[in-house]
Amino acid sequence: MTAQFLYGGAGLILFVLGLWSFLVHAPLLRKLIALNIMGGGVFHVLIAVAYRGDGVTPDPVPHALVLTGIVVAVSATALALVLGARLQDEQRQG
Amino acid sequence: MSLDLAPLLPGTIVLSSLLPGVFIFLVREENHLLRTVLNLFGAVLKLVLVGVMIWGVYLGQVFETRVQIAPGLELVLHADALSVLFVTLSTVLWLVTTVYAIGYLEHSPNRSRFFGFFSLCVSATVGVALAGNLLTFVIFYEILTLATYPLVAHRGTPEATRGAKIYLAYTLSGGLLLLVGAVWLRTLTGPVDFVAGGVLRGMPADMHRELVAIFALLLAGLGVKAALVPLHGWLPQSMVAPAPVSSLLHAVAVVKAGAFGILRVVFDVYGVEFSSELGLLAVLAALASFTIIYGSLMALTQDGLKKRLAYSTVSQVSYIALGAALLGPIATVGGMVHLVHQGIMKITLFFCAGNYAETLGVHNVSQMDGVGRRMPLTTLAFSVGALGMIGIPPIAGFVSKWYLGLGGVEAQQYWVLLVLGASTLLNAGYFLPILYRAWFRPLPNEWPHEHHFGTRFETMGALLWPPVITAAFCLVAGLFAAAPFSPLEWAQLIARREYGL
Amino acid sequence: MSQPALLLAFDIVLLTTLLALALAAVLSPEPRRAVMLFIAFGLWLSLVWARLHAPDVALAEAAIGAGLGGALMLAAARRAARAAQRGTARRADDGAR
Amino acid sequence: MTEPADWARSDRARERARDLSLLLAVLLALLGVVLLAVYFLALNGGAAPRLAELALARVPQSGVGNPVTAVLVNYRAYDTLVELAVLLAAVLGIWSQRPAPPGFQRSSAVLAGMVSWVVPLLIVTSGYMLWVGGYAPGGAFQAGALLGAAGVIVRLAGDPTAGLPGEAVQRWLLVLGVLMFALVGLALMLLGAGFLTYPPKLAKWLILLIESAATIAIGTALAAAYVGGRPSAKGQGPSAGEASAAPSSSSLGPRP
Amino acid sequence: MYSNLLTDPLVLCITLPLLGAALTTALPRHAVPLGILAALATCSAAVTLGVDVWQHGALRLVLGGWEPELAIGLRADGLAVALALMANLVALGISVYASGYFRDPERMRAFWPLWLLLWAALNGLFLAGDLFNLYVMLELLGITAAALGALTGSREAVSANLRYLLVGLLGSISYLLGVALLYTAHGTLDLGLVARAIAANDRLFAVDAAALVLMVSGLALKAALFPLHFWLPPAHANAPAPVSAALSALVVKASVYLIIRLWLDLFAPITGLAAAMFLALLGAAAVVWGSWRALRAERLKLLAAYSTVAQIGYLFLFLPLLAVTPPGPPRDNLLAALVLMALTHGFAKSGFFLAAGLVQTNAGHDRIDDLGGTAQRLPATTFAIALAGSALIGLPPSGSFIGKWLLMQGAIESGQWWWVIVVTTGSLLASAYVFRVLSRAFGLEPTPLKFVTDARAEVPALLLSLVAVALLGLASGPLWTLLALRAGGGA
Repeated sequence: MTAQFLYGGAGLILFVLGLWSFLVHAPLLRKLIALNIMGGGVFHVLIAVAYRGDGVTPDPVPHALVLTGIVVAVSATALALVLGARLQDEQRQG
Repeated sequence: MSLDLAPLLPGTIVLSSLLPGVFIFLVREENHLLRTVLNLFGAVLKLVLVGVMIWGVYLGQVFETRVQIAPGLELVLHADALSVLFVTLSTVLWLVTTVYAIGYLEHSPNRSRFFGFFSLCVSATVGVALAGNLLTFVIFYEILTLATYPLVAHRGTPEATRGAKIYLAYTLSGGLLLLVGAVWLRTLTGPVDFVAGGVLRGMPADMHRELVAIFALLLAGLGVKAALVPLHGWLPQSMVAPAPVSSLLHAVAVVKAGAFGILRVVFDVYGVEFSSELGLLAVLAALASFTIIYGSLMALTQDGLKKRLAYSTVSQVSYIALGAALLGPIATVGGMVHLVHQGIMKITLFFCAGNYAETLGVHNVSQMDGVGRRMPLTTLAFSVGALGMIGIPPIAGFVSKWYLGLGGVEAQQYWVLLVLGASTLLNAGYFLPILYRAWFRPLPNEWPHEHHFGTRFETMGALLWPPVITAAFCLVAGLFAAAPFSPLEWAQLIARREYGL
Repeated sequence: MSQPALLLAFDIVLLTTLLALALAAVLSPEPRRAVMLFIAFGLWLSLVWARLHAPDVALAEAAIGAGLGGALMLAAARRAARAAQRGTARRADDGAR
Repeated sequence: MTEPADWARSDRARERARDLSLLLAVLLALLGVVLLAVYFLALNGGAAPRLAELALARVPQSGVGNPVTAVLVNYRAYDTLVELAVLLAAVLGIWSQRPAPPGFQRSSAVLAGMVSWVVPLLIVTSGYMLWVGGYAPGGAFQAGALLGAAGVIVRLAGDPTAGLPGEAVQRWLLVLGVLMFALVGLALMLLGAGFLTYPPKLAKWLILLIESAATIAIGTALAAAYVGGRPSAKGQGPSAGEASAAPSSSSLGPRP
Repeated sequence: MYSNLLTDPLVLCITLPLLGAALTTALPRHAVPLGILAALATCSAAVTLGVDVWQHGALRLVLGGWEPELAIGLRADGLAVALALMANLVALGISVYASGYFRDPERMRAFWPLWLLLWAALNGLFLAGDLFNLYVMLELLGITAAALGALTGSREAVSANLRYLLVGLLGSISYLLGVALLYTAHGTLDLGLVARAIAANDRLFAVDAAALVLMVSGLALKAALFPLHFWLPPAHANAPAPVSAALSALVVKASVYLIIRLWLDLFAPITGLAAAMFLALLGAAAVVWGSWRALRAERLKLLAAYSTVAQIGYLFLFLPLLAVTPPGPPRDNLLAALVLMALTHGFAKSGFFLAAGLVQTNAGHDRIDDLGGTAQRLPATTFAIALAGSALIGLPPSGSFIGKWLLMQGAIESGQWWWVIVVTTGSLLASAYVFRVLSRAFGLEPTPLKFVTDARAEVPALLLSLVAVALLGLASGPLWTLLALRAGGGA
């Protein structure tokens, strides 16, 4: 329970930290890092909830959710980066 | 007519102009013939259907189309005596106006668009007339606004666009007030249909304040279209529209829909006696009287012929409201019958004004010297309409004024006679000089913009015969006021039902 | 020190490092450095998840989240740096003229 | 909510942005505290084993030994199908934006030499990962990620296509996961078992089929995402798909 | 086990567009016919689903044959089916329009698979019965929407849609944290089971409330509820016309649907009047502000986009009324009116955008002040704009007229008369912005010879607008029957 709370709590702090950074930093890359850290925080909460002590098999359902979430996050990041690059190209030409 | 078709008839009457209207939009611009056929087909079909309906109502048949939109919200089209009065008026005048418009718009652009909206406009008017409850009324009332907007804007000139915008601003705001009033009323009463004698009499006393507020909202909403002062500002502005549209606006559709709505609310929602108890009639009477005088005064100062007619409409339509505002069957008859009489007289005047403008380029009263000798038939029709408006017997207008006056006496509101008298003097003041100029002043050397149509008459047939026919109506309605099926007879029928006599 | 306490201390060190890496990544204004820190954060995160008996997710995070995501961001950071460099160079050119 | 502090130019604006971000920090710290409290409450009052016991109990019937894989491709296979669609969407979105940018300059012989044995190793490991995912940590995602990583290394080593085949083939590889997943699911539905309801006897093999397809699709998608643009006909490896991909080159090249 | 034909359409609604997307990706040269085929197939699946639900009541399907808490459930009740039907019909119209819209073959190829994926995500969202599955669907929707919105590649489009993408990600992460909290507290992800757990366990009120706030604010961001709407106008205004139509009419609507779903189904025991009032106030601000900005907009598509902000606002005005109305016909009326307005807006706004797109391609721009000639040359298009516009204003006989009528009725009945003022103000502003456009169509241009100029583009726009105006306004009764089909009732 302590470990669950500790790890999950760290996840929540990551979420808030990422949110703050997303709101105050303008550059695309920083926003993306912030979003990924937020996402990492939420995943962290899920992994912590799945954890049931060292001798016990953890809950596989949150693990699967996080796996899915990771792929989704990287897809979105990739698309955002290309859009940003496109914008940069336009700016350079314009 | 078999019984099971009866529920379809009111809906069919609305559709008989709506569907041709929709097809007219699709007609290619240069296909003059098909468009004309569609137009006349719709108009004649509707006339036949209305004839069937009059006969049925006379025999005591009930015609009602009910469509459920949603639970508790019903679209009701119902033919009672009052709706038959208005439906007949608009159907007959639509046929005449269609013929006139076909002639008037010869060679002008965007005819498919014009006639499409023209048909929608009449469908909406008929819907307003047949509406069996407030929801249905509001629906068609708003559709009427939408369908007339393109007609007002039709010419496409900056003034037309501006006039249309003003028209829209007034009518849409009014429509919104009407809507709020209708919704509010609905929360108090639940779903109710129009019933002769009203439906609100039994409401508990603690709701009376709310009912007064609702009446104010409804009246404001209807007053815009009925051009009650101070809500009349759009009417003179929308004079930029082509003459058939002006005729439609003033005599058949828009203004009349407003006045008709006031009749409906006073007689079939609140009930005339209950309205009187609430003190609403006094307010309405004051507003109507003020509008009558104000409109006439404004008409006096106008040089533009159509503008003068427009202010005359402001004044004359309020006779209808005045009739509704006086407690007693005789005044009611006066108001109801004026609904028809004002329509046929005013449409005659507008047709004639259009003829002067089209044939001679005459737009102003000051240019009208001697038009009577150049265009005798038109000017004759114009004279009939104008004298009727003043209230000279035996023309229709006299009948209305007579009943209104009697009604005032019956209600012991003697000031009504004063209002009528003043109005008559003012009517004479702005119409007689026109007649004098037209008949007795010498012809000018040159007309502003003369146009020869190559017919043996003074102008094109399609333009000439409609005003002549409607002028004849004015005379017939006055001369044979006591005949069966005359407007007066119907109005008396309505009044009897309303007062339960 | 008892074993649970030791474990707790271990956990706290793990998490403190994680949070520090995240904070550093978030606060770094220089793109390349920020991305490097982010990759480090992701790798550390997968370490933490391995500690929580989530080896599947840890693998995926290391390979996809930190690895590929990091590689993508790194490329973007490099491009941004190049663009900035070119920008300053052009400005320098303009100045020289 | 404030808009992101954007593009503050003047000093005063910067100062204001700083104040704002501090304020925001305080507010968000409060949010954090609330979230922590709520989380504590949820952990203590919550339905403790959650789905763990049930999920673990059903693993033997799922056709795989690894519980996480069981969740991914069996209990919650539908999520995974959609997730593959997300990956596909991202790649398509990237392709819609621009043609692939040129790679980096050719690398040294040392790197090339290294690539020549690292990449096969990655591919073999990927296959192993896929196979082992049935009963131990690993599975389609990890395997796909390794394939993608191989692509990244190839591109870093100087091949701008990241070792991917030509456009036509690449398109098929990309959709392989979604296609296989959906077709197997629908076939099961048509056969009467229900959408993505594996009959226990076939479960293992169907899952392996789906996972293999998913691995290839994920690997291709990740590598394609790293390439960062529509594959161009020129400079492509001598793949079979090149000829059929040619018509697409009509509107390629940098836009004016 | 035998095939349950009844629930097959439920699956097909989602898998058919996915298959279509896969095939159009793999065979780009046949993208148009394949895409149209997939569109038709998907739409028929949705219609079949509608018929099934109509006949047999709400449907529920647990995938994989596992226990409901372990597996993912799909469900189709009246609310879901109503929105799904609207979305599929609109999407079919958009597909037909799009098949002739893109001139550049490369863009055409990029459009179809993304569009079908978006469609799949929409259907998936409407029919989902699982909290995490909803998250994945939301992400699929957000990514495809942003990618499609940026399809033109213009600077404005890319930057607006990049912002949209980031904002959408923020929203979904917030939503996901809510889901994580709910899973922590209640140990399941199935919508129905979580709802039951929330109702049963009031000790966890704080957790549920926090989850509600996180999820609803994440979704409100995606739904562009004032003041979180800032990203919407540029993103919707700069996308290609068929995409704008889909974004405004459908994508935003999906988030609103989720909010309503969560609010009324999942969190019903803990949502109070105060919270509802707060959202409704934001909605009211959206109505006024969105309409005002639409009135001031210089470009036609920007006007339409701001109008979306306003129209979304109306939907939130229902929440406090629903909060104080006990179950019974008045509440059914309110719910139906809410859905009716959402549906009408879906049809009307898509029609509006499609027509606006045609104006734009014909005129080469969409500056409202210079549109006169074009609008007059294309009577059918202008007509579609007029029809859609009157539905946006809420004029009869459009569905939104009935919706507004019932909204005002509910407001007066529950004593919250101030919403009437909001509705009337919004309607007035809406008429001002709609007629600001329409008045340009009456000029001195030469008369158009035909009503319809470009059938493939104009007919979908006209039909969609017509549905909004005539069908939904005059025959909305079936909606009440449909909405009465709740989960638990029926099969």
